[in-house]
Amino acid sequence: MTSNTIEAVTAVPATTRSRRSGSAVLRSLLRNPTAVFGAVVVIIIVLATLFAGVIAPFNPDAINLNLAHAAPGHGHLLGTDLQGRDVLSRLLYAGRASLLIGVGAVVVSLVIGVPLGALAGFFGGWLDAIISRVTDVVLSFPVIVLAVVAGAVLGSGIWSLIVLLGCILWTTICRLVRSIAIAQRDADYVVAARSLGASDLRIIVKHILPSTVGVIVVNAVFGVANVILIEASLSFLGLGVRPPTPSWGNMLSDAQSLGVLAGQPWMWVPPAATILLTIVSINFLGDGMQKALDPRLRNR
Amino acid sequence: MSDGLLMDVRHLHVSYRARRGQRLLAVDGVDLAVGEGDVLCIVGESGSGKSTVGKAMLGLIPASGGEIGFDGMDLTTMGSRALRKLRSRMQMIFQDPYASLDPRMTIGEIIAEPLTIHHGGSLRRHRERVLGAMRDVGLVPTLIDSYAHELSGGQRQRVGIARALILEPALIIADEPVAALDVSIQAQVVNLLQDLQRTRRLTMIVISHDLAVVRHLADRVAVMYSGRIVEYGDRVSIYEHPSHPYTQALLSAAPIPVPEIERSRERIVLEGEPPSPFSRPEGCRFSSRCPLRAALGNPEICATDDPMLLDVGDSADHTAACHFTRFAPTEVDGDIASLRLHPHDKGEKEL
Amino acid sequence: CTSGGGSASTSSASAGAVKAGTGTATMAIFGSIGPCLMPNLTNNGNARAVTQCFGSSLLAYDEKMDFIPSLASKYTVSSDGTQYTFDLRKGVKWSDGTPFTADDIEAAITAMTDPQTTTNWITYVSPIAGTSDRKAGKSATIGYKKVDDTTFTVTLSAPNASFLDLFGTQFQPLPAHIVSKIAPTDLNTGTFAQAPNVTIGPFYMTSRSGDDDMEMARNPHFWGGTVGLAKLVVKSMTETNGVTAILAGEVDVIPAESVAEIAPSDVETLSSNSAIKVVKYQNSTCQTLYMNEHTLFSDKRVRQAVIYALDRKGMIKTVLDGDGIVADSVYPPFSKYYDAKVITKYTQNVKKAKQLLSDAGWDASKTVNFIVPTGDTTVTQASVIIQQQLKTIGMNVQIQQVDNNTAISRANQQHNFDLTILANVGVNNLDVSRRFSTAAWKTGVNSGGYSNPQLDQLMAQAVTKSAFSDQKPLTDQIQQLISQEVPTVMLWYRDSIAAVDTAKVTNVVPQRGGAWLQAAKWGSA
Amino acid sequence: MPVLEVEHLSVTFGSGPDAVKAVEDVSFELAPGQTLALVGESGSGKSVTALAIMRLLPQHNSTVTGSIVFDGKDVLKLRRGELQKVRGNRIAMIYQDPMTALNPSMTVGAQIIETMRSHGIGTRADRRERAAELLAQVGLPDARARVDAYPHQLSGGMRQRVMIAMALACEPDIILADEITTALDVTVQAQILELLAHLSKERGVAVIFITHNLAVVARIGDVVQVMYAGQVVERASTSELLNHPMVPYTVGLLGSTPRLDEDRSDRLSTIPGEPPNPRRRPPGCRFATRCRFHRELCDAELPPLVQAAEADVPHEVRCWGLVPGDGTGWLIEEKAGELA
Amino acid sequence: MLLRRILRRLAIGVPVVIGATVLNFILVNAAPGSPLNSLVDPEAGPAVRKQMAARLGLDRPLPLQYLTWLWNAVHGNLGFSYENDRPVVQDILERLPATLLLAGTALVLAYVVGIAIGVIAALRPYGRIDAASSVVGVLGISIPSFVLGLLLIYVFALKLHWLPASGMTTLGTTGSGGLLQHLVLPVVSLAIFDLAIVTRYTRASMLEVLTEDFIRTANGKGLSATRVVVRHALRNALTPLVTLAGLSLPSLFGGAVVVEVVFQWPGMGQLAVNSVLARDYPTLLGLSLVFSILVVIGNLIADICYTLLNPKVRDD
Ligand SMILES: Nc1ncnc2c1ncn2[C@@H]1O[C@H](COP(=O)(O)OP(=O)(O)OP(=O)(O)O)[C@@H](O)[C@H]1O
Ligand SMILES: Nc1ncnc2c1ncn2[C@@H]1O[C@H](COP(=O)(O)OP(=O)(O)OP(=O)(O)O)[C@@H](O)[C@H]1O
Ligand SMILES: [Mg+2]
Ligand SMILES: [Mg+2]
Repeated sequence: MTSNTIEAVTAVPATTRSRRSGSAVLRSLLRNPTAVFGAVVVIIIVLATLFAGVIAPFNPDAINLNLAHAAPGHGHLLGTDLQGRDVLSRLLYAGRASLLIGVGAVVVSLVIGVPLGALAGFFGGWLDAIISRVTDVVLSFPVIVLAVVAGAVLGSGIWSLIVLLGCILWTTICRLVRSIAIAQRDADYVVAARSLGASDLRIIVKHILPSTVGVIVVNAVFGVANVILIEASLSFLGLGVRPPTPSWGNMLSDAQSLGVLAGQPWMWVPPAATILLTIVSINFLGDGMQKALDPRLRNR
Repeated sequence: MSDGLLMDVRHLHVSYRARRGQRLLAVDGVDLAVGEGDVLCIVGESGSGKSTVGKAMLGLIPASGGEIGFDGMDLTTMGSRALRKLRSRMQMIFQDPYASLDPRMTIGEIIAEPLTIHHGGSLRRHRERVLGAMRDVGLVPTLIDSYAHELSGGQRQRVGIARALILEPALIIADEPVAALDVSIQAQVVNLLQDLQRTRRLTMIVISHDLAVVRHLADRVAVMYSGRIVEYGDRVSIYEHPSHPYTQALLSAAPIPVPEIERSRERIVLEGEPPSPFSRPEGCRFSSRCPLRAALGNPEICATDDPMLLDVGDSADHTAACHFTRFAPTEVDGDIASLRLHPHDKGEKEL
Repeated sequence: CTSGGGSASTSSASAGAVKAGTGTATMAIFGSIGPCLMPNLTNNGNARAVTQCFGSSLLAYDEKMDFIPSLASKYTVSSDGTQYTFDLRKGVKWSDGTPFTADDIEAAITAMTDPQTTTNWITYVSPIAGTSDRKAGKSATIGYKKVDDTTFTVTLSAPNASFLDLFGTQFQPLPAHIVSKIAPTDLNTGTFAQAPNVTIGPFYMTSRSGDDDMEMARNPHFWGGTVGLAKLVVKSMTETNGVTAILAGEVDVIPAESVAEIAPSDVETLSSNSAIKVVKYQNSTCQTLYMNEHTLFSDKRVRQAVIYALDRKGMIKTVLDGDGIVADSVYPPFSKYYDAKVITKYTQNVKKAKQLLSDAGWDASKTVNFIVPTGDTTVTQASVIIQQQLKTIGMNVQIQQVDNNTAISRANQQHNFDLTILANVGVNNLDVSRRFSTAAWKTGVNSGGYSNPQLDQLMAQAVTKSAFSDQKPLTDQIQQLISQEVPTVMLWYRDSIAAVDTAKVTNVVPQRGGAWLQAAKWGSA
Repeated sequence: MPVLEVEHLSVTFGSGPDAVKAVEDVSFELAPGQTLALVGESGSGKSVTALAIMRLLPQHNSTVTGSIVFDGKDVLKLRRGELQKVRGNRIAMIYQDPMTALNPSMTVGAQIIETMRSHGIGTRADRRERAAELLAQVGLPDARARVDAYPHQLSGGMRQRVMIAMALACEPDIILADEITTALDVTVQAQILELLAHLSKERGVAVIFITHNLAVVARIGDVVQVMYAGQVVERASTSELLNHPMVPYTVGLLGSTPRLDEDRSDRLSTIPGEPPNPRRRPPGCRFATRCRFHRELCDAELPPLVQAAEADVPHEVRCWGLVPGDGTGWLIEEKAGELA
Repeated sequence: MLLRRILRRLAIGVPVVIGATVLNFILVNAAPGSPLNSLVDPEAGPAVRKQMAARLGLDRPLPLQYLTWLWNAVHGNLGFSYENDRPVVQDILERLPATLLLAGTALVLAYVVGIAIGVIAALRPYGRIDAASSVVGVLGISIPSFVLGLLLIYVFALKLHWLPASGMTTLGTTGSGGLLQHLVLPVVSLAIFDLAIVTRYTRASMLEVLTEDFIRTANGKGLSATRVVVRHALRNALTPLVTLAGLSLPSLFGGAVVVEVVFQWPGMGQLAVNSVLARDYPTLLGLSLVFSILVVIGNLIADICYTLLNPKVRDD
């Protein structure tokens, strides 16, 4: 209801500083220590993977059958894997695939889910009914079936994984956006916009969608983390990124043999730790972003 | 006062789809005519359909019956595209200034939105006009990049007004424009509305339940009860000679900041609740709570016949929908007649 | 009348030392077992370990891969190589006490050739006259004749060199007194098929729920001597779980008999546990890299370049942890047909590989689409090595991992690949035409479509010879030609690796060739 | 003997530079049967004062100092168990927003009964009966059936009445009514004011009535206390204060209220500007920046709350212009001419 | 009222179920590969292949195959599994309880424990328990379930010998021998992700509800702290969680696939993997039927809970 508490009496700061939202978002982020931590780590990881070519001590695909599954040492900082490839180099390159899939799949899911959710929520009626049923159908689909089929039809490349996971994950975002759209479609400021003569499209784009941004960001962040994990699970079932391309998931899936798990931890601990660190950082960043993107929370 | 009719509403019916497929008849046959440059205030019971009438007049909710004439055109038969165009000529000011401003847009963007909708372009292109509008409503230009939550209530309402004015509309409908505001700000906004109305010869329809504010703003007043207009007239007639028993009850219940008057004033206390909008009684909607009817010994006609708006007779177009109101001054029991609000007399008597 | 076979006295399966204990053992099978446990009729590779416990064959192999008696005490072959007469061991009984007779042989042949049953092992009996027609639904008399209760004769439509390898050592009789009462449609899937409780092997099934908790009890009438274990439990699980389970003491035996095997990386883990004995033995399953003749590999030099590019020894060392041997010949080294003298042995030689490629005018810009089936980690690991090693000679190989089913379709039906890896489950047998004959491109597993009329002819000839001395010159030519032509790159013969919890089960000694578990000899510790 | 004595009550939210002093040094007492009206605009600290008395302010970010003596004990020092016995039972509060102050997932009856049960009033059956009676008492039509209604099934006015019934359930000594009529129709408002007046008259219930509507105060208050920016700026009996407002803020407030009983004058008089940011309140008079009469002193030093010099009845004011003394009291002279 | 709501929900479910099976059928058929590949040995030759295809009805046009399946399914007959050659119904019924047990226990664990931790964390925000729970929460959403599962097996089964490594019952025992011990590790691996999410949501939801005015009202009435938290705060905080729970069900079934493989749990997850890999169409369609019905039922239950928790919805 009317929150005539703090805001109502807060005198207006005579603002002269730049209020462009881009820089305001950034400033708010920078003021949030956990978000800064998250951002720094994410940036480091992204840079490390982007410049893997420069940093990595070895060619990630180069096998060395004479130095297979060697413990750290021998010039291999993190040891080698089952085919004698340098774990550190692979770890660096693996970030490319994992992050690309994570971000890519989330982008696909947003591209599908956001408009559908907004349309369903805003217009309701039969459109909503159809979209909701389709969502149910997709939700009731075992990921594994799609993974196999997509792997067989499209090939288990990075791009097909992106499309595949995007096509599965849009349902969550669709539902979320839909529920927000339902809540917002009768909000006063939407009625206000309509009374100004705004078309439905404009209302959706200018008013409904911006109000979903916070949720979308959080969900997207979770989504990236989730996709990295799903890719790992698919790799475990042999359906992940195609070798020899490394991904954190398929590196990790080497641990599916007990021998590696117990005896050769250098093969799976680094990717596991990297996934953990990445997801934690992305989460921190996401929380910060959510705050920063909402002008009402930004300066708290 | 009026040169011609700008808004001419006839037999307006509006219904909402309610639960279980029922239809809720929120507005049940309303006729209103507003002349150019006039200020019409709609008062009435909460839930009587005031806001609904306002929204329907702007075409924000579809009318289920009747005609809404605006400057000679009928809004009810108009296509949505044409209607959207027409919106530039009629604007709305909302009750809750905070809720009606998109929290993610800056003040500048909000005020510029009507321009961008109807003329394209972005805030940058319309900056000058936006600043002009802000000046007009007394907002300092530095606020242009602020967000709604950073503003005070009065400033927020000014933003809403600036947004409504920027296209220089012919008609403004304000739904409870000051209800959410602080006492000291309320006066500022009321003054602002009044000034703007006068300098621009705006036609205004103000919906409010604050009878004091209405008395300050209105040229004409419509009193609504349960989806209908029960009394209509110019300000003076309504406040000096309220005819409908509901109007009388309303005026008697509104407080006045003078303890001596307040403590001794007798109020008409209404028993019960207004009829459900799903099932309204056959006859007069007010009959079950009507003190006049009780005083008259519950005449049958009130329960069987729905009264029409009829001339009260004391001035031009002062009408009321009551079977007995025309007789009230003469035939009604003295008790009720004395309840009529003549605060000055009464206050002076007490003092 | 030429005759082969051995005397009834050298019974290999019986072991007098075994005492009838009361012990139970649990055996893990990797992968699903499928419903049908009828010998000859099950279509599931993983079921073999179980059906072996239920059945016995007519003949068996000894260490030198020569035939020795089993259910049959003796066999004779007619001089034209078309008539085989078997003398059955006397006094053999089914687990319910019913005597074993030649009728049980007929029952099994009839069941397999009934048009309403399906079997992958039709080749066991298809050399017998009339079987193909019967299977195709035409009325036909089958070349089977019962001489008396313990003697029968089968007539082949043509001489067949691998008949004894298949019919002799793989085919198993079915109990006529039971099977005759089962409708043909139920033979694959009926109650009896799913849980055969009358068997001739060391165990018969007592209870079964789905894939799990199959329980077998000792066959009191087992012809091969006393069965050591009173009870044998079978459970299907994945590799990791099997290894975990045996370490956790939940499983006692992992018999290297399923399609998937103990991962090399787990061998060390298992060995480090003192109670667990890891048993390795050679196996005839050949992991093969197929090259598609119809796309990029029609040139022999290119195929040779591929084999020169690969370090198969290195692969075996890393991928199999050394537990395997390089496949030089179509015949595994322990086969009697194997002859090291006639074959070309390839070792990695990158320079030569490059030379061959450039001689062949290889277009380095071409991408080679390498279809790799998932499921077996040794294959996926090897594929990466292959890709890298081919890269060093300038072949741009792109791996595409697909599930096994897709891989099979693409290799055998659609021929839509450039390179692929598939396993050839070997049977000791001189006939390799399904892998290399021109016709087998469409009908067999000559997935790359290699075609060589000379080889076709040699293979066709060899099949008709029944005496080893007649066969040898031909098989020598066959293996020589194949090793020169490199129609496929045979990567390795992988050792089968079994694991036994010696604290629970004793005397698990699988036989070479991967054929026999010899579960009858197992005892409880 | 007052039932409630509030002395030097201050409430601060947060700490450090962003701390908000919501209530500053507020003292007052309340006699049985008395109605104290707290007026002032939004954010002036009215609700916080009431919540402090109930000890309902969020513990983690608020600091309360001073004392609130009820029944011989300082409420601020009560332990949780003792506090539970006072709350709802001896002191009851009716909250500002009836839309959100009721639990949406419980029937209103259950919410009323719950109060009685937690204070051990009546038997199970009694309580239900009494809940229905209470609802009838506050004028809820069809009260017996409404016991089982959920809040969303009632209109705003009905919900407000349910809140009142809930507050009355344990027959408290003090009722704190926080803007209970703001959301209501004038006709319903009238009913509720009537009910409260009745309670204080008949049962001697003391009421703190919070509002920003001076017209409502005229009807209900015995004493009016005007708050501005966390402080009491003026206090007097209702008729004294409304008839002879002294502090410029109160005067402005009255002046800007449109009056039902007067036909429109040309413009409403207004108070320019807005209240100070609570985080950065000026050191001097809080109203100084908006005050037509302000002088240097006002910016420099905070005026004390003192008895107005020229009033013959109790009338406390906080304004340098009204304090007689060196260089102060300039309004006393002007007052007669300017403000009346 | 409620009944009508349920019936309507179920009616809405019909197209979902049909849609799911159609989509499934189209997709598996779009993929290369054939059930014959795993049924017929490649070396057995085309004749055997053809015979098998005819036997399974694979030689008929696809739409006809699907319609036949649907027709039979409507009559309660889900056909015979190609792989197992048993009635699909039997296969599924054998495995459904295992999966329901696993997923159900995980769901209960995730929600009961998650809600409990979330509430405690919300009552003392930024306290020690809150911090600990958020660390666990972060771990929970960052570790793939198969890694966690294997680690758990390694530690608790192989090193400590506290719990069995795999399977659902102890071998050789009948009935539910050792079921509880077998359940622990898989359930933990499966539940941890949802537990983390639920904790997070509960905490947020509780923090929000605790600032609501009606909580202040409840405190102002002199209720005990427990009553305020449980009766007033928790109940209202649960509403958003119900929606979440409705979404959890399908995702738990999805997650169960991996966990079932890791722990050798004889549930539908493994069946699903196997049937896809083997292109066992009848089993696959049967499973997709069951999954979609479970989703519909999950939605329905969530909807009913939502209705029960939220009197506002109940009226509409
Ligand atoms: N969107 C809607 N859907 C269904 N019913 C509605 C809707 N909006 C309003 N109503 C109902 O229509 C009737 C008239 O509502 P309206 O908002 O016009 O009243 P009002 O006179 O403006 O009241 P208030 O003074 O409280 O603002 C009421 O009974 C209300 O409950
Ligand atoms: N929980 C809180 N945390 C921080 N600041 C608060 C809190 N509650 C109130 N305040 C601040 O305390 C000040 C006084 O608020 P209060 O609610 O008492 O105002 P009020 O006089 O009741 O106003 P209204 O008429 O709007 O109800 C305001 O500045 C408000 O922002
Ligand atoms: Mg309204
Ligand atoms: Mg307040």
